[in-house]
Amino acid sequence: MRKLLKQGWRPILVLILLFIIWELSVIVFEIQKWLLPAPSEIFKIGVAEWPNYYGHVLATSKLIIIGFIIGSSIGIIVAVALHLVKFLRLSMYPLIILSQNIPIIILAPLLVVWFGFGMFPKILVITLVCFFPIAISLLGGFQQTDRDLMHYMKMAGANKKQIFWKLEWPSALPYLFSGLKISATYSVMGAVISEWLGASKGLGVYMTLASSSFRPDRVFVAIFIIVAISLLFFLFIMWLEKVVIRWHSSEKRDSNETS
Amino acid sequence: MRKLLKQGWRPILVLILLFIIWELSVIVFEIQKWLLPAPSEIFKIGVAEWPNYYGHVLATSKLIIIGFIIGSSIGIIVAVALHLVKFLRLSMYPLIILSQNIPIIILAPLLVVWFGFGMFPKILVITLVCFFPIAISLLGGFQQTDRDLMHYMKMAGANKKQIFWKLEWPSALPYLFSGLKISATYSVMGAVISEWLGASKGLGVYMTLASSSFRPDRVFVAIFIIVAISLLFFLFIMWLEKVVIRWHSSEKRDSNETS
Amino acid sequence: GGNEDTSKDELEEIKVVLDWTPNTNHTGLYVARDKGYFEEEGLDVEIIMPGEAGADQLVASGKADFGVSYQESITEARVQDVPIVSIAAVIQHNTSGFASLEEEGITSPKDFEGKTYGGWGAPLEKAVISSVMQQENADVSKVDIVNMGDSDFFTAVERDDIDFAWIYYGWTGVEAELRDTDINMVYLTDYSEKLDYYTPVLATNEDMIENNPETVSKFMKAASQGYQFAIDNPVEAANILIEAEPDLDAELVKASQEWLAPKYKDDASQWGLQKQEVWENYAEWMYEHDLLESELDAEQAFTNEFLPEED
Amino acid sequence: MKHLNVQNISQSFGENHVLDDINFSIEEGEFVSILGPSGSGKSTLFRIIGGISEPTSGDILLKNKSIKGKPGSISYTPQSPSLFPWRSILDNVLLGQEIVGKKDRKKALQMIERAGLGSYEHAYPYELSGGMKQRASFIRSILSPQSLILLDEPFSALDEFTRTDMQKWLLSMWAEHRRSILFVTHNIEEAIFLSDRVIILSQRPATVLKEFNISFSRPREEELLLSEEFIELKKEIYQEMRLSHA
Amino acid sequence: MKHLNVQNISQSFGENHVLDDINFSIEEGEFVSILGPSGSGKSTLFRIIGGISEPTSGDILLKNKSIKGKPGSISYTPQSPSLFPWRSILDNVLLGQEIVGKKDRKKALQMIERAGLGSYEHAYPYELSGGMKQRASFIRSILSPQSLILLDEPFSALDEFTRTDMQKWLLSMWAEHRRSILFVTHNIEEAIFLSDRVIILSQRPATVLKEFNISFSRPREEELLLSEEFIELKKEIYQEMRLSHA
Ligand SMILES: Nc1ncnc2c1ncn2[C@@H]1O[C@H](COP(=O)(O)OP(=O)(O)OP(=O)(O)O)[C@@H](O)[C@H]1O
Ligand SMILES: Nc1ncnc2c1ncn2[C@@H]1O[C@H](COP(=O)(O)OP(=O)(O)OP(=O)(O)O)[C@@H](O)[C@H]1O
Ligand SMILES: [Mg+2]
Ligand SMILES: [Mg+2]
Repeated sequence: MRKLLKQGWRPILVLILLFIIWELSVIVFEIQKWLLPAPSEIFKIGVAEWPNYYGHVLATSKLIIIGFIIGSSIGIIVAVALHLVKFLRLSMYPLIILSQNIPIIILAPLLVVWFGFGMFPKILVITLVCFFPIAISLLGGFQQTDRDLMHYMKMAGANKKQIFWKLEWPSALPYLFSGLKISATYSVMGAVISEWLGASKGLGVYMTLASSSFRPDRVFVAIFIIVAISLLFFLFIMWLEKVVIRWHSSEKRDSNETS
Repeated sequence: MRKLLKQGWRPILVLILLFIIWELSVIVFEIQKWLLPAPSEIFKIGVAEWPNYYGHVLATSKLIIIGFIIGSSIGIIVAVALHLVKFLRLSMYPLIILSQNIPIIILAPLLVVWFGFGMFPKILVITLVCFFPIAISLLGGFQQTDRDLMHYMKMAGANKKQIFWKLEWPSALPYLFSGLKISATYSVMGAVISEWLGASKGLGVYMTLASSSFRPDRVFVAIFIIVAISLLFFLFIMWLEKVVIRWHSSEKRDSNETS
Repeated sequence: GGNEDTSKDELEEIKVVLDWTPNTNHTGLYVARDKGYFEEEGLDVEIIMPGEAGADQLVASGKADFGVSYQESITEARVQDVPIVSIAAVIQHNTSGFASLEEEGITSPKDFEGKTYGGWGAPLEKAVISSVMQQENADVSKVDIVNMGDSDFFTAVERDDIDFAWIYYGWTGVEAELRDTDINMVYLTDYSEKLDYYTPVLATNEDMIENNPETVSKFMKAASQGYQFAIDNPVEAANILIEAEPDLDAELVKASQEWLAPKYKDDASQWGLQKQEVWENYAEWMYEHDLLESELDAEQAFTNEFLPEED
Repeated sequence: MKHLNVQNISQSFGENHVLDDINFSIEEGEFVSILGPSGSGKSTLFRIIGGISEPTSGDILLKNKSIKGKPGSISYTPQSPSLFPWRSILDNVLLGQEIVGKKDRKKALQMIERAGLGSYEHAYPYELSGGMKQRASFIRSILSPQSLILLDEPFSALDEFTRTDMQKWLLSMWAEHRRSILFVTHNIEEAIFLSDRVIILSQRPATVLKEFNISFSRPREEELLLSEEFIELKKEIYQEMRLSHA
Repeated sequence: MKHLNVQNISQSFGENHVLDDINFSIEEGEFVSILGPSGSGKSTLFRIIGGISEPTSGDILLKNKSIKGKPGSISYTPQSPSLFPWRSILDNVLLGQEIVGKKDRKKALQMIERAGLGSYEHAYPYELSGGMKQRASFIRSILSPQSLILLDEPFSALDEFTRTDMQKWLLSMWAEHRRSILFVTHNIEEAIFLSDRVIILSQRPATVLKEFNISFSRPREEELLLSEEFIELKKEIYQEMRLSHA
C-alpha cells in the first residue's frame, strides 16, 4: 500500500501537469467551451452534477464486471481448447478473427434482432471485445513452454491434463496477464459501446446524449470517469499478477532486491 | 507452402460448413433478405459488384498498412521507452490507458477539428487502436527475461543498450508477436472505423452507405472482405513469427519433428 | 468547358459536410456540384460525409464551410453558444413522424398508449410524444419508451421489440413502400404546429457570415439552383445523386426523390425560406418542456439574407 | 526376465548419426552405470528409453513389453535439474508422485532433510545453489514410484563429501527397495563403486564398447575405493575409455 | 599490486547468512582455485565479485579500485551454461567480445574446433549435449577480453578425458596470455593440478578455512597426478575439507 502511494505520485503528477497544460492552452488559444472545455470547468461540472452520474456509473460498472468476467473466462477457455485440441486450433482460427472484424455497428441490429434489448446482447459485445486479446496471448504463452520441463513431465508419465495444469498453465501465466491487462482496458470501452445497443442508463448513453446536446463538458466528465474506472481495473489486474506470480522466474523482480 | 495448404483445408471446411448452416437456416426460418441475406446471395452480389468494391478495398488496405506500420512501431517504441526509462514507466501508464478509453465517437469531431479531413486523423485512430496491445504485450515480455542470461550479460559488462538488444529484445519476441497478432486484427477494424471520420472511399464508407440504404447484402459483402483481409494479415504475422523465431526454445516446435 | 483548367485555380475551395450518409435531402447539393452551378459561382465544392463525427462542430469550428444540420440541434447549439447559423431550410415542413406497422393499428397519438416506443434515449423524444398525445388527452406514462440504439426501424419493429419509432418518411417510409411493408404514419405536424420545424437545414458559421458573406451568397445561389432543378426534374436529379454515390440503392433514391421533390419548396414563395416564428415556436416549446437551459435568440439562429433575390 | 531391454537402438539427428545399434539390458534390481564421452549420446539414449523421443530404429522393452514412444514407465533425473520455478522445493520434489502415485509429504520432508536441504523446503528454486538444485531433482526422481530409475549425472555438481554421502544414501535406498537403476556419470570411481555393471560407450556414433561386471560384495564401504582390485579395475576402464577417446 | 582483493565480504539472504567475512586476494597472472561444500556460497561470491550482487558488507578491489556493484571488469563462466537460445554456438561464443572488445570470428572458430565442437558452430544450444553446452560457455568466457576470469565449475559435465584435455588447453592459454583466473571446482585433483593456490571454504556461513600454495613447477604434465607429493597434498586438502563437512 505504501509502495503504491510511493509510486503513485508520479502518474498523478503527470496528470496534473497535463491538466495544467490543457487549461493553459484553452486560455491561451481561446478555445471555445463547446469545442474543448477547460479541465477546471469539467471538474466543476463533475462535482456539481455528481448525483446525476452516480446511476450511470453503477450501470456501466455492472456491465463491465459481468462482461469482463464472462469475456475473460471465454478467452481462457478458447485458448485452452485451441491449445489442447489440435483439430480445433487448425480449424477455428478464422472464426476467432472473424469475431473481431464484424463492426459492432453492423452487429448491433442483428444482436438486437436475435436477443432483444436486454442485458444479454450487451454482455455479448463486451465478451467479444474481451476474449480475443486473452485468447491470443494465452495461446502464444502455451507455445513457449520450456522444453526441459516438458521433457521431464512427459518422461514422468504425465497425461495431457497433468502437463496442462502443472506445466503449461503456470508457465503461460505471464502471457495470460498481458492479455488480461489489455482486455481489462478494453472491457470498459466495450461496455460503453455496448450501450449503443440500447440502454436507459450508463455512461455510454449519457455521453451520446451530452454530445448531441453540445455539452462537451459533460462528455469529458464521463470520459474522466471511464478512464478512472479503467485505471482502477488495470491496477487491480497488476496487483493480481503480483500476487499470483510470486516465483521470481525473471531478473526484473529479483533486481528490486539486490540493486 | 504445401504445409499451409495441408493445414488450410480445415478452416476452409469449417467456414463452408458455417455457410451451409447459415444458408439452410435462412431458407428454413424464411429469414427475409433485408434482415439477414443468405451467403449465396452475398456471394452473388459480391461477384457481380466486384468492380465497385475494388477502389474501396484499395483505399482501406492502404489505410490498414500505413496505420498498422505506424501503430505497431509506436507500440514498440512506447514499450521500449517505458521499459528502459523507469521514470516513464512509473508515470505514463495512466496516459496509455487513457488513450484506450476515449471513445472514438467522441474523439472523432475533435480529431477532425484539429487535423482536418486528411489521412492524418485516420492514421491516428488506427495507431491508437494498434499500439496498445503491442505495448502491453511487449512490456510484459521484457519483464520475463531469463535471470541467468541477465546475470551473464551484466557480469560481462553489457551496457543497457546491449542488454536490451542482445537479451531483452530477442527474448521478448514471442510476446511481441502475440501483440502483433492482436493488433493486426484490430488494425483492420480500426481502419474501417477511422473512415467514419469522413472519407470518400473505403470499406467503412461503403458499409455505412449500404447500411443506410437498407442493403444488408452489400454490408455483408464488405464484412466478408474485411474478414478476408484480416485473415491474410494474421497469417502474414504468423508466417513472420515462424521466420523470426527459429530457435526452438520451446517444446512445441520441437515436437513437430519427434512425435 | 474548355476553360476548366485555367479557371480551376481561381476557384474558391469550399467544404460542405453532410449530416449523415448521402440521401435525397442532399440532392440539390450534388446537382449544384455536378451540373457546375457551384463552379459558375467560382466555388470548388467538396462534399464530405462526416461519418460519426457529426457535422455541427465541424461547421461551427470552420473546418467545414457549410453543413447540413437540423433546427433541433442548431437550437440546442445556439443555447450553448455554438456559433452556427441556419441559412436555408432544405424542406419546408417537418416530414418526420411516428411510424408503425399497419397491423399495430396506430393511427393517432391516442393509440400510443400501451405500446412500446423505440428511440435513442434523448429527453426530447418523450417531450414530443407527450406533446402530441396531449392533443388527444392521452397519457404518455402508458407508453413504454426504450432505447433501441443503432438498430434500424425495420429490424426493430419486425422483431416486435418495439411498436413504433420516429422516422423520416422521405427515406425510411419510402423504403417501406418499396419493400411492400405497410406502415402507418403519425406526422408531428398534424398534431402540433410548434413541432413543424425545419429539418434538415443548411448551416454555416458566424465567422463565414461576418467575413465572407459573398461566398455564402454564391453558395446559396448555386444550392438554390440545384434544389430548384431537383424540384423540377426529380428523375434526372435522382440519377445525378446515384451517379455521384453509386453505392446507394438506386431504387430507393429514385422513389425517395420522387416523393420529396414537391416537399422541398412546398408552400413557400422560395426554396429555403425560413420563418422566425417557426424558430421561436419551437424554441419556446423546447424551453417549456425543460429541454433548453435558456431561451433562444431566434434572430441569431437563422437568416434568409443569403437566399438569392427572387426573380 | 530382464527389466529393461535396449534393442538395436540407432538414432540420427539429420546428418548427425548419434547412436549406432546400441544393445544392452538390465536385470530386475540391477544397478547399471553408463560411461561415455561428452556428446556421445547418453542423454539421447535416456530420452529414448523414457519414451519421449523416437529412435530411428530399434526397440525398448520393459519387462518384455515395448515402451518405445510410450513415456511414463520410468523415473528420471534429467541432466539439468529442470525444477519448476513456480513450485517450492517441497512441491517440486513431490511432482513425480503427483503425476503417478500419491503424495507422501512426510517422506519427502525426510529426504529433503537427509539431502542437506532442510529449511529449504519452502524456498523457490532460484534461491538454491547449483548443487542444491541437483539434489532436489534427485530426490524428485527417487520419490517417484516407477521401478526403473534413470539418473543422468545426478551428482556432477556436488563436492566430494556431499557426493559420497549421496552415493551411500542412494545405495542404502536401493538395497532397501531394489529398484533397477541406470546411472550416467563421468566419474569412473563413482560408476564402479555404485554399480553391478558398467557399460562403456564409444565416441559418437556411440556403440557399446564393453561391459564390465563389478563383483565387489555389498554393502560396499568407502575403504573399497582404496583396495587393489578397485584401483586395478579403474585403470582398466580408464584404458578402455582412453582408446575410444583418441 | 594485487589483481583482485576480496575484503571482508559478508552476505546474507534474509535469515540465511551465507558468506562470513571472506578475505583473499589474487596476484596478477595467478591461478587460484576455490574448493568448498555445495551451497557454501561460491557462486554467490562470484556474483559479488562480478558486481551484479551487492554484498551485505565488505569491498571488492580490482587493481586497488573498488568494483563493488560495478559489473563488466571480469569474464565469467556461469555454473549453468546460460547460452542464448536464439544464437548459434558461434554467435553465443562471440557474445563476450560483442559486449566488450571486438569480434574475432576466426579465433572463435578455432576454439570451437579445439573444444571438440567443430561442425556445431551453426547449431543452436538445444541441439547440444550438456557437456557441449558447458564447453561453449567456457569458450565464451575465454574469448572475452577481460584480464580476470571467473570459472564456476566449468568442466563438471565433462568426461575425464575431455576434462583433462580442456584443463591442459586452459593451462596452455593461461601460460600464453597470463590472465588471472579464479576457478571453482569440486574436484580436488583438478584444483591442485591447475592452481598456484587453492582456497578452502567452510560450510555455510562460509569463511576461508585455509589456503594451500601449490608449488609444482610449470608446465605440469599428467604424470604429476601420480607423484607422491601430489597425492600427499590431495590427502591433506581432503582431510581439511572433511573436517569442515562433518
Ligand atoms: N534435439 C537435438 N537436435 C539435434 N541434435 C541433437 C539433439 N539432441 C542431441 N543432439 C546431438 O546428439 C548428440 C548426443 O547428445 P547427448 O545429449 O545425448 O550427449 P551426452 O552423451 O548426454 O553428452 P553429455 O555427457 O555432454 O551430456 C550430440 O552430438 C548432440 O549434438
Ligand atoms: N537469490 C538468492 N536468494 C536467496 N538465497 C540465495 C540466493 N542465491 C543463493 N542463495 C543461497 O546462498 C547459498 C549459497 O549459494 P551458492 O549458489 O553461492 O552456493 P555454491 O557454493 O555455488 O554451491 P554449489 O557448489 O552447489 O553451486 C545457498 O544456501 C543458497 O540457498
Ligand atoms: Mg548428457
Ligand atoms: Mg555454485
